[in-house]
Amino acid sequence: MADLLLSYIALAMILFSIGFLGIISRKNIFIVYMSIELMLNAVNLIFVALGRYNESMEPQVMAMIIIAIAAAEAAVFLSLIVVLYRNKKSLNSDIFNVLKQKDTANG
Amino acid sequence: MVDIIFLGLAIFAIGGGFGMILFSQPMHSAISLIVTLISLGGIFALLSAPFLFMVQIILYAGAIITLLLFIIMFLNIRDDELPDEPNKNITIIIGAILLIPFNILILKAFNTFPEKSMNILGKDFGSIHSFGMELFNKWLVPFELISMLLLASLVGAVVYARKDKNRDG
Amino acid sequence: MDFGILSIIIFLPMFVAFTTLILPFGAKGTRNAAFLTSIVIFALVSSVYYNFELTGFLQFREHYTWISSYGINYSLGIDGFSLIILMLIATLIPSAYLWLWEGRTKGYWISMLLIQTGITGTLFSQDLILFYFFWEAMLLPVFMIIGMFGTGNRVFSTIKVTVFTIMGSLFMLISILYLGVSFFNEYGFWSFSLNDIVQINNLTRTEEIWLFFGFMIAFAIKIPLFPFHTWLLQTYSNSPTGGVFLLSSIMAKLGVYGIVRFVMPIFPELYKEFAPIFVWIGIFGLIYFGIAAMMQVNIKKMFAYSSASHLGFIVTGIFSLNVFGMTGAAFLIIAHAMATGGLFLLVGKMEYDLGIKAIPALGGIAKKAPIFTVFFGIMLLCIVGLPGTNGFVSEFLIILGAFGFSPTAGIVSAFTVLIAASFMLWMFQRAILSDSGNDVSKMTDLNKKEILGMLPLAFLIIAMGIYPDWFFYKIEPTIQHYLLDILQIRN
Amino acid sequence: MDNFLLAWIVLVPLLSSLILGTMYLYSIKVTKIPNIVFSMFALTAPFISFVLGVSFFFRLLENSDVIIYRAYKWLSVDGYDIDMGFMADQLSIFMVLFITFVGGLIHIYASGYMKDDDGYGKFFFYFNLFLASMLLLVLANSPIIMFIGWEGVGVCSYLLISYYYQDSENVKAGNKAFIANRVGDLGFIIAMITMFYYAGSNGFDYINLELGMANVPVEVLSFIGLALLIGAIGKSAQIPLFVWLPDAMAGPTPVSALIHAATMVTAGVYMVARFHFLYDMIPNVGLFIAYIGAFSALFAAIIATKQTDIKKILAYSTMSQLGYMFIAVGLGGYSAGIFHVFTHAFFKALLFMGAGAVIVALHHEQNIFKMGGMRRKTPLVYFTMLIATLAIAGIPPFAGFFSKDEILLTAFGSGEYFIWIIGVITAVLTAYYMFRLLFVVFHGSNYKENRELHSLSKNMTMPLVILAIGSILAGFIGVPLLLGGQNYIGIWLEILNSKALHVEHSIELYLMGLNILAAVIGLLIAYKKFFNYDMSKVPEYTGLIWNKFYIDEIYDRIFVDKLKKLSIFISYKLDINFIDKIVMGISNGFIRSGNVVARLQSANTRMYAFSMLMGISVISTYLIIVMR
Repeated sequence: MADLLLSYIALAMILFSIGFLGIISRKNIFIVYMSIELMLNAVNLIFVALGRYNESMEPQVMAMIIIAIAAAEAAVFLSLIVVLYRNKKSLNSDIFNVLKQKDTANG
Repeated sequence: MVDIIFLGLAIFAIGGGFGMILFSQPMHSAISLIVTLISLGGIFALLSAPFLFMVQIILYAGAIITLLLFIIMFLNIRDDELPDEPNKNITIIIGAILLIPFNILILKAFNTFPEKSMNILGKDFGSIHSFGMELFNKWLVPFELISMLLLASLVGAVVYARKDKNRDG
Repeated sequence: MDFGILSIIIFLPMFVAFTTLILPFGAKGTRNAAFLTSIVIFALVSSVYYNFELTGFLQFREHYTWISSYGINYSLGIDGFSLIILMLIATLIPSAYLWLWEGRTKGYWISMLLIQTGITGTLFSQDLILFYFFWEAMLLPVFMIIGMFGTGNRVFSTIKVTVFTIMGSLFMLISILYLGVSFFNEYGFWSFSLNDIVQINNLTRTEEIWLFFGFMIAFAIKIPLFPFHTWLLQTYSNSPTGGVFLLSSIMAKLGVYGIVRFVMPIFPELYKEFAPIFVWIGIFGLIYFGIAAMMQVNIKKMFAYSSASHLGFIVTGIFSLNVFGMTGAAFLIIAHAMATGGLFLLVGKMEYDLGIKAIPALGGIAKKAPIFTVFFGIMLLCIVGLPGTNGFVSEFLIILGAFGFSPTAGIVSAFTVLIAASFMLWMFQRAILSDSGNDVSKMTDLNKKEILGMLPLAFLIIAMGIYPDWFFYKIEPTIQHYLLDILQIRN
Repeated sequence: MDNFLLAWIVLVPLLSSLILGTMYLYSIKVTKIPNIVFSMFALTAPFISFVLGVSFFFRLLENSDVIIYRAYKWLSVDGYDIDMGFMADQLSIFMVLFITFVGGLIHIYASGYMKDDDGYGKFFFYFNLFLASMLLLVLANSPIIMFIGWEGVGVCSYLLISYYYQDSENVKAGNKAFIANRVGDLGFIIAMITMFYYAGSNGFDYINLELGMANVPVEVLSFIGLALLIGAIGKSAQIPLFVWLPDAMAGPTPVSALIHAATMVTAGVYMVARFHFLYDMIPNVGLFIAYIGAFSALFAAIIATKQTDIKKILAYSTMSQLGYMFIAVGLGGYSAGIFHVFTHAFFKALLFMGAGAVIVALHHEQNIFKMGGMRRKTPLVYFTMLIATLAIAGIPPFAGFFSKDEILLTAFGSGEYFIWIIGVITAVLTAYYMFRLLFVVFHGSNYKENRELHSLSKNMTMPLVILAIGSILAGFIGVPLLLGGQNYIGIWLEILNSKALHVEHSIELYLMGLNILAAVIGLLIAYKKFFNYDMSKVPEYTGLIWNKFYIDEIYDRIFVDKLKKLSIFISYKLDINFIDKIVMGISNGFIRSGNVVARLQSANTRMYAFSMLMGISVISTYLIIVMR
């Protein structure tokens, strides 16, 4: 089992799906963030499994780069959450909708 | 033996994931996520990626999620401040059903790969030495660019999180 | 001849416009420069006219590679049909400048110069992409001149005219690109040159019909044909004098020119096949707009309808598939440009002096401004198609052509003599002649410059009516060429 | 003498008019030019044209060949050449002679009539322009050149009717005249173009057309004939396009005399005569023309009996006389028709000028029941008017008798007895309304005593005398053989007459007697009712005839109102509310659909993700099914 590519892929897909479900179902912005991290990890898993399958080191490098980017992302994302929470006193992602078009009469 | 380890890790990973999206307290979710990430680290080790295993545990579980926990605790969110999520479970169920075709598609796609045991490996494969050679020979420039990115995000995070005296007033 | 005289004619106004824009010229300096430019261009065009040989083929060709990888070339040339429109432009523009002499700003003059570049460029282009480029470039200064110097709800008018024409142009652009790709598929290299495009054979009939109407929509909006005319009213009514002058007397005619230059050679079979539709659309427009003009209160809107009516008639002429109709259409282009242009200049002056556009609020102008009335009368009689003016010659020929196409069409189109007369004379009575007690004391008669500007138009209107043949002989070989070689009609 | 002088018959008045026009603009803009200068230029033009016409007349007398002068190639398209050509044959030279002669006299008269008018120069500018157009009309070599003159006279008529343009009623009358004429022109153009296609392949002048007509099917010929007839009807104010002529009296009286009595309105008759080769081939259409003429004659005469405006009476009488001419030309008696054109020009111009003199003398009073007793005050006008009235009524030996007699003889001789009866009835009515006019204006008691009369200048009275002499003598060029005379006009125009009439001399004599009787009956009725009429009791006129059978109102109701409504419907309803709505609706549709889509953009990230999920799901399902 552990030597089959498909089992790793299936695990990765399950994790990816869980991440996606988290994004669409949760309003709490922390959980949305964590779901994104989970999806990144699922992709990492696919990379590494394929690297093992093809006997190539490059996917591992790629996965490492993804992890590094995730770190950068974490810094920015978390600081944004702090700012938003400070201004709105809420963790609800639905209220962050300032981009919505206000005047719908006609252009 | 390896199969059992893999299965255990997989169950832990999936269980942590479900825990993450089901707990209403962010704190609990974060801890579940750590379980998932560590299990994934184990799976990386199974896949002959020892460096990634270390990075996963140290950087992800150790640094990123810890930072997350730190922020959660720092904000000190009370229960009544948590968003009201009445449709959470039903959305998860509908979403899961909608995701089935996608999963099937991907798995079908990978199923077309020729079957091949992943146990037989080159002697040097996966060692930290070969990883380093790969990284610093082929991927040096992206690697350096990532340092730029990290720096930029650092600066960005500081700028965002700084209290704006003029606006807060 | 590889002298590049056509390029000079195109780009001299643009050069002058940018020079005056950069240098610290005032409104007066810009105006003088513009006028001088128009005179120089008139001289150049006269030499072109003089050197034009009596054949039906393109002359004064210029060819430079522009974007070689896609076969887009800077390719110019004129034949008899473009020649007369060119001559018309060169004659009309100095006249118009004399009329706009006082009280216009620098931006106005620069816009006028840029429009001139766009117009002549459109007229000379022998490459589809180049044509499209100038066709759109022509629109920009019009946009500016209406938006900045217009009256009434000018911003809306500007946007309306721009959206209309650009929408039409988009259809044309798609058709042009499709043709280019088809050419590439057939011959293996890129070219948008008209001479190459006409050799495409690999289009199916359905494709051809789509492309044909792609072109026709662009031109029909510009002309405008029924039912694409609704932009016309507000635009004409709200445009400043210079803008409406150029729109009515030249740009609308370029729509007709485009049909003859591009649609006819590229789709000769469809041109013949759909000719009945367009003949009848033209005749319908003639009557429809004519009737609509009768009760129109706003004098500029009335002229807009009148103009649309005559353009319908021109379209009837070019689709009549015989020499009479096409020659008549070419002649009516000139006649109508002069008469309508003159009328819009005169009405522009009236609006400038009195600030009135409504016919019932006018009246008694004949007493106040007799010379004005004389010129107004001449232009009006040309529109009415009175024999002795060039309006008659062209209407007669188009009716002949329509009759040759189908006797019913000929007889119905003959109603033009009735329609134009009824609305024009009634307007003349109410707006100019009868003294209806309105205060028109601010109306001034024409000054020397305005008389000088109007004289060539009036003179040509009458001279071309009395001795039309002298103005005809340069164009007839071209039209024979169109009919015999391109449409392959032999009678 | 060279042929090119033919062109100068037209060119002289044209040049003169251009000079006058420029001088007029100069005089109102810069310095005033004295009237005498205008008169000099104005009067020389018809004189020169007349002299040239006479010279061509003598040339034709010596040698009856048609004289043709081609000035230049007017238009040449696709191998067809149309020349700016002039043609002098017996018919056109005859027309030229009396047009220039009567025109010249009316010029002289007008120089007196208009002397106090500000637009003196303008008037003569129009007048000479008219003369040039009229001469071009008759001298033209081809229908299309004729059409130039045809429209030229139309526009001059418009300009002259609306001469006092500040009153909108006058301009309306001018518009009406022009539009009615344009309806006729529509017919003319259609006819011309049909002719061009069917018979013009060898050339478009009359001679070639005549040759070309031979092979054209008779249906087409009838169509051409009818279309041409519409043109003739419009110009000559016959039923149903006559409505403009009475209104045209809004112009100055010399205009009415020259244009709406002597020359322009006879263009229709001239045209039918000019196309005699066509109408000879389609006798049915000719008969139709004759019927139109007969009904117009009767109709106008009936209306004229109850009118009170002196000029309107004359206008209806003109229409009536034109009806006679149409009878003649319709039945093939072209020389009789032209003969009546000729005599009519004299006495009708005289009548108008006499009426104009009375009007001027009474300070622009036009109602005959406000005149009265003019016999003693203006004896010269009285005598000349008397002669003209006798002439129009058909009392021998005045001019009208001979021409009218010949027309009625033609009608009788062609076997069209119905038309003949109408002609005789009209003759009675003509005598009646003309003598009514004469008795009321000149013999009635004074409307108001001690009115000071405006003096009449010599310029105005001298032409009256000349025309009176003409009205007496003009008939003698066409005295029938029966009375021992020689029908010179019939001989001169014999190329036109295709069919010979055979009426026995005894019957002819009876007919002549009957005509005289008709005139005398009319005279006597008028005498009984209106001689020494007491002006204090002005008759009240009402009813159908006084209101001219409500024709104007009916036309307004049927055509003008409907057209106005249609126009308003199109320009203010259909275009704005329908077509523009559709077009703008398309653009608004884009805006609206944009708004709908924008509403989906809730800025709710979860919604976006969910829609993405749905998209992924659908696409995946599709791919699974496809890739199976």
